[in-house]
Amino acid sequence: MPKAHESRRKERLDRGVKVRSDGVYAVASWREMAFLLGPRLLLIAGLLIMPLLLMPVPYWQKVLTIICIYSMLAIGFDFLAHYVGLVSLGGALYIGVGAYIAAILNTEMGLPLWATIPLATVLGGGVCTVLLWPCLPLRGVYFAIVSLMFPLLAARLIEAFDIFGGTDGIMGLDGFPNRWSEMYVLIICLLLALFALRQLVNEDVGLVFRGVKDNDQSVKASGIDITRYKALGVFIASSLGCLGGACLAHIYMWAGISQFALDFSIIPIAATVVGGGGTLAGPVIGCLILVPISELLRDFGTLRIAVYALILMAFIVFKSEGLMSYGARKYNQFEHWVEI
Amino acid sequence: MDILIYGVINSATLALMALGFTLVYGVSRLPNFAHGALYVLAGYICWLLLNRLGLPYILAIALALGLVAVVGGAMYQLILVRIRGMSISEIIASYAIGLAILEGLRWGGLKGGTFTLPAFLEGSVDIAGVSVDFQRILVVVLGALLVGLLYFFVNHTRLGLALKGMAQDERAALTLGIDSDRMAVASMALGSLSAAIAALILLPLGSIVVEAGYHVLIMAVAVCIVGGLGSWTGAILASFVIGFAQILTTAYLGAHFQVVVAILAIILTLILRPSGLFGKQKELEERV
Amino acid sequence: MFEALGLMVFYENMLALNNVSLACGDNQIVGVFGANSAGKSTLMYTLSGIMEDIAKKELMAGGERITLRGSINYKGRDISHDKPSKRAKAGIILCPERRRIFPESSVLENLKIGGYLAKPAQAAETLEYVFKIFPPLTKIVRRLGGFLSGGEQQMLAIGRALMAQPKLLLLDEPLLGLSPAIQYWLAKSIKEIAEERGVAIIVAEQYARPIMPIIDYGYILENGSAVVEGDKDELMNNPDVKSAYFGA
Amino acid sequence: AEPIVLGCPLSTAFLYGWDAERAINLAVEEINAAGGVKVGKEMRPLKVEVIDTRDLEPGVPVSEALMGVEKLILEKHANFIVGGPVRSEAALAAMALLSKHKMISILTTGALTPKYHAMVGKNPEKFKYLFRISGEAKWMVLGELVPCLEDIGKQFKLDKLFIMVQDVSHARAGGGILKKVMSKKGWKVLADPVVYPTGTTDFSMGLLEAKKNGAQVIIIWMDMPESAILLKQWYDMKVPALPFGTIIAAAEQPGFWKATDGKGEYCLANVVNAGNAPSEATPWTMKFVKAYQKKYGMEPEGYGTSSSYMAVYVLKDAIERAGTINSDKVADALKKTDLMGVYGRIRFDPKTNQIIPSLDPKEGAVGTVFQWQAGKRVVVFPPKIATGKILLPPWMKQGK
Amino acid sequence: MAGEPILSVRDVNKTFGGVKALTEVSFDLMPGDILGVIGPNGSGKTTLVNVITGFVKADTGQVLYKGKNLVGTAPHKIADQGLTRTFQVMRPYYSLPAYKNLIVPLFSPRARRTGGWRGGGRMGSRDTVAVDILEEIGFERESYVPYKTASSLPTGYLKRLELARCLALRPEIIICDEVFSGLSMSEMASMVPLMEKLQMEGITLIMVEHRLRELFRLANRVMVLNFGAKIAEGVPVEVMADKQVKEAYFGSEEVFSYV
Ligand SMILES: Nc1ncnc2c1ncn2[C@@H]1O[C@H](COP(=O)(O)OP(=O)(O)OP(=O)(O)O)[C@@H](O)[C@H]1O
Ligand SMILES: Nc1ncnc2c1ncn2[C@@H]1O[C@H](COP(=O)(O)OP(=O)(O)OP(=O)(O)O)[C@@H](O)[C@H]1O
Ligand SMILES: [Mg+2]
Ligand SMILES: [Mg+2]
Repeated sequence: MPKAHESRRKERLDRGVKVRSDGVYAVASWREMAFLLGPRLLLIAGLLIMPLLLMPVPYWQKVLTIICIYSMLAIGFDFLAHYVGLVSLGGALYIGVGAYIAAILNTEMGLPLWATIPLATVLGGGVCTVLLWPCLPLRGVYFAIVSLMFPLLAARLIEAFDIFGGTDGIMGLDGFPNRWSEMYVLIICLLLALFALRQLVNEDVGLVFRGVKDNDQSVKASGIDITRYKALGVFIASSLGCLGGACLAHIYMWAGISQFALDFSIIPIAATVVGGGGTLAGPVIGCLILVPISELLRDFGTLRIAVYALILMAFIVFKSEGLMSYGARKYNQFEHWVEI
Repeated sequence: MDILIYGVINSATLALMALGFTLVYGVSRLPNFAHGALYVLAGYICWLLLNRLGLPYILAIALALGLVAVVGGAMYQLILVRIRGMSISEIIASYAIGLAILEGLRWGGLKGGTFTLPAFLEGSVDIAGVSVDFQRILVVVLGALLVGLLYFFVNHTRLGLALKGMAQDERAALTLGIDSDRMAVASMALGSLSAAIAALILLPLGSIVVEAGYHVLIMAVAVCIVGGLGSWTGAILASFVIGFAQILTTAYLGAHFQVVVAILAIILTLILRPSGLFGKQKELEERV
Repeated sequence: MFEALGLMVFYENMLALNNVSLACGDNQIVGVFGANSAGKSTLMYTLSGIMEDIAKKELMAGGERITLRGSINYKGRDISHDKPSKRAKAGIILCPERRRIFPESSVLENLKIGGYLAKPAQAAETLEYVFKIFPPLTKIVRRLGGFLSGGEQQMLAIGRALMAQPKLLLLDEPLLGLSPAIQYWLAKSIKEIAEERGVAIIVAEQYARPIMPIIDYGYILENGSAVVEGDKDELMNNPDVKSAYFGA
Repeated sequence: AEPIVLGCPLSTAFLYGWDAERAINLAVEEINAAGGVKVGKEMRPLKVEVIDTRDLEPGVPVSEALMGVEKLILEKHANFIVGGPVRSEAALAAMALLSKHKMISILTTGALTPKYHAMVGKNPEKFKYLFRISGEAKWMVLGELVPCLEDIGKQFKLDKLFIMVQDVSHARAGGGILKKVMSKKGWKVLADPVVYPTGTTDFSMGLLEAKKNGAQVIIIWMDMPESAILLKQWYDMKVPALPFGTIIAAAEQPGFWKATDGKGEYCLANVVNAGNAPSEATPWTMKFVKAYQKKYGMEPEGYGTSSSYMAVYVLKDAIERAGTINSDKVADALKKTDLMGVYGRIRFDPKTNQIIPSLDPKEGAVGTVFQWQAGKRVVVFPPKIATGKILLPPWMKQGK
Repeated sequence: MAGEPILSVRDVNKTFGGVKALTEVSFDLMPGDILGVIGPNGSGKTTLVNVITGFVKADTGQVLYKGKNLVGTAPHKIADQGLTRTFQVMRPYYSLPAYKNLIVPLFSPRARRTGGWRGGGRMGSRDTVAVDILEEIGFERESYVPYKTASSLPTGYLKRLELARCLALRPEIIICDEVFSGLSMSEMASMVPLMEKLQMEGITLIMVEHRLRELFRLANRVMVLNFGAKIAEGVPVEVMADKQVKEAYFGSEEVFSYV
């Protein structure tokens, strides 16, 4: 005997605007436009205004810049993992390479900060791509582990051969002229990266990336060279990381082997998981949550990391799909009970 | 000669460290990044039982093993079960658990290098002119024994086979009456048990420090992957590759290249054999 | 002995099974026929409980919402909410669509894993039986499941399901990718299995021709509803069925 | 009155973190109990803000420590930074940041790198706020270790040295220098330093080699806890050589005896600043050791203990002399510090802001070498403050 | 059209660690032909397809496509030259909607160069072209099916999607590995005209099949493999009459008459 509630089920319906905007239908009214653009504008405006709001608490402005750096890594990771199918645990490699290139260009060759950052982004992306090239045929965990090894190796090499300042690192980089430039460079880069990637994955090229992730054999059968696409993906992700690394180096006016540290690999992934993989914006939200939590917990002293880990776990367990996926669904869909 | 002997010992050590991780991953595709934490936890529990409660060593060992197995099982039952199959979330969640355990221990007082366990056997012998202490010989012997046991378990027992099935295709396993959740709990408990066994054999040689957790994790992951997922022969061979790579560099290149060479060995092996020494995953995935 | 009443399955808002009822007696062979996306696989998953599992996982990952309604009775017990492994223990074994072989295990190991629920003696006996109905398997016992050819995998999948000592065997498109000779043998063996081993069998197929002659009762699914049902002769004589499934 | 905030960026989960934390708290308690610090006419209490920088943990980037420092400055409104960052690399990295904020910082533990004060010396204007009150590696090797070894050599007629170091840069570099210097002094250094990666648990191969080559003194330059195992193995193998743990060795801790089950007997170790083990360096030394023991129930542990304690007093002294907490003024006052402290006369090098070391507490800051004897740490060097004599393990004497 | 063969396979051998999957297989394929390949399970049909399309490298032997040897060429380069295939074990992009599955081949260098399916890939939106192809192949345009995620599509549609992927590339040769299995009789009946139409358009086809009736209606030549070796080749009727074939493929008269 079916129980009373058994004759009902929860129905989920896309909101009208959503359906119309997914098709080619015109979206007319302001309300509908606002519905579609609202979240995006909120994110953009929020990030742009945030530094001003945080003016009374300069330390939190600093935290914001760090958030941006982690976000950069995180969207790179998300893109690579969920659109290209390469799970890279080597975020630290990108940060380190970016930081060192910026540091060398700045201290040895005397290039100004405005030149070193873009150069480090592009060159760094290139260097990382070349390094990872032989590993591109690897799949799944195998790629993940090899990419995890690279930053460890880089740090050890610098240490063993005592190059690039050895364990002391490179000191005496130019700092940003002021904290505003520091913050806005990062925020604007982050927003640009975010929306450019969004656009990319929705284009036809983006579909090829997703095809590579889903089923590379079929992509081959369609006459497309998967290695090139994988390399391109790695280049994009690592450039983002290198950009972050270069900025980090200039913010602290120093580059050193600890920029290859494991944290740079793990935290962006955690942020992606918390925020929701495959959404690109999710990782940013994840960083916006995780990094401040970690800062707030500083007062716990040694216990901090343990508490942090517990909070992280709670997020993963209770919203396993990720906040962004959950939020987007709630935003775009109605749910209600219907009789069967 | 000493290179040979200490190479073998080093390799056995690595194999022991990796065993639990390999078991869990090979058998239920669950990357247990809390492996290192469980290792340290086992040592610490044993130390507490021994020094705070004053239990006899054997009893302390038995209790510690049991407790850690329970912790491992509970970890799956309470947390990981909710994200089963989402591998990135699994990595992060288990890493977070490990972090919570390790940093919790650190906060709880596990700091500095004063926590040690007594060796099972004191003294040493000379083998071909090289003196080796009994505990290290024990590492090799117990390591071999444990590997043998686990190999038998995985390949020739009903439970082991069921675990293997579940790892490869959970839905297919379900249709055959294999209860995947229960199996995963079992494999986590077993994996934690082997982590604990490894800890209790190896820790008398060192001291119980939080950092060992991270070290053991990295080594375990490396051995497991280089060997090829789920392959026991591969894991053993990989321990030897990495173990000897380390000892040989120490002997001929200088020890500060040890880690460099080990990592290079890992990367190179994988570039040459993309699914590890004995893995077939790549070929299988690319079979059309 | 087995009865499903008013099964409904919603994938989100799409109705994939609409009020399907189906029964299967001891030793009976029941056929379920239907074109693409008629809902055959959905039905098989629902009967074996895999659907519950899929629904659970989807919910966890924030994907589609799958709603299941209806009841399934087996040997006088309501099993509609049992986990798949519990149903399997009770004897309901599914041989799923698209094979789902364990790719990293050898053929023999695949079969051994299949024998998880069997007693050792039963397992040994069934193993021999499997090799008897699928002679090609004997030559490839050591080969890894993932390297087998499509047809070999299909044989292995059915063999593996048999190893689990089914009392009710659910076969989803068992003929897919088999050569005519093996198809023919399989159809014969299905009959034999039902008769000699006392197993009730529900077969879902598109390709009705080899199966139709051996069934006791059959259903035709269309868009999720059972539109025609009847015993072998009734179905064979139904003109619509004939044209759709026998290319008359 | 408004308290003066001392910001302490420390890796509190590690010895070279909690040693400073405890010592700073002890000093601040004493000073506040005595009424506080006199700034101009006002008596202001001190307040300690500790932040965990985690910089000694593996896998944690230095930027984490730098964030901690910034948090102290920007959010906790620290007036002075005392303590860390602890890791050399982090301390170096923090220099730019600290001078950007014109923040006076006194390094009291960790960071041994000579590069630190070299950098200050090179850029005295920019880094004028940065001081270090604890020892640095170069002096420790040349000023303490080498003389102590020479002393041992003369006393027992030993001249065969074997060096084992940990695979970290300061240890490798230190081992190399030591080899060069001791060879020049006429010692036979038996091989290149043997390097062990952090976390090694087996030292038998190195010990065997030492034994084979007839080593008489083994220098152990390691800061990992596993060096306790080394001592155990040394004892079990009865290697006829005197073990000498230099610089931040596990052997400096009181807990070492237990960790080695007493097998660490005869091990020599360097505790960097006097006062970290009971001795009579200055009148203040035992007062400090006793106060510490009373508060924490054990003898001072890490090498940053006495220096961190003194840093607070030195700062107090400088503030009182400057009559303000303005960074520039206090920096100038600090430069003129001349105080008889726990570990000798405390003065800063006018160019490099580095504490001036000496073998005589009347002249400058002294370090201590002690030996484990029957479960106690007995100070054996420098002779001016020694409370006991160096003993050789029995199996060595028999060898002679 | 007695000209050059468009594809000719010469003495191809392939073993997988002791398993002889192909032994000395040779055949020629004329432009516009439909070649049927049949054989018992595990006889090497799919392996042959893999060798031709570069997914598996032949141990020895040659695969000549328009006179050029393809052995050793990467699969994507072979596909780029117009030699496409379906996968027996379907390999769609499971996370993409059915029609988006076709964007990938439509975006490929070949499709962009040649204009893709009926010249449509370059003009207009790829989405529309994709839906066109799907419609052609039996997805009702007005229904929701082309827009459903591939993972939720049933076997039959996935088989067709495989074929659609090949069409999108505007290939010269399509090798179909069991596209008919998984379709019901009536659906198969609707596919046959499509194949004929492709032939008319000048596309050469190799069809690996177990559904003989339909195959024989289409194919003008049939080749039989057994244990990796070719045992017969010729027009369907001849091959069916061959004794060896009967023995190896059908086993008994009973089965034969059943077919
Ligand atoms: N996970 C899912 N999400 C949404 N719709 C689904 C899902 N799985 C199946 N469907 C839909 O349910 C309907 C029935 O599918 P089902 O797989 O049962 O068909 P089938 O009869 O087995 O077809 P075939 O014979 O081709 O395998 C189809 O329209 C299919 O698209
Ligand atoms: N990569 C591989 N490694 C090992 N053996 C393989 C591999 N690929 C194929 N085989 C073996 O080669 C033989 C031929 O396989 P193939 O897939 O070509 O058969 P098929 O003729 O397509 O059969 P079916 O009709 O069942 O699809 C099979 O016995 C299979 O097990
Ligand atoms: Mg189906
Ligand atoms: Mg095939």
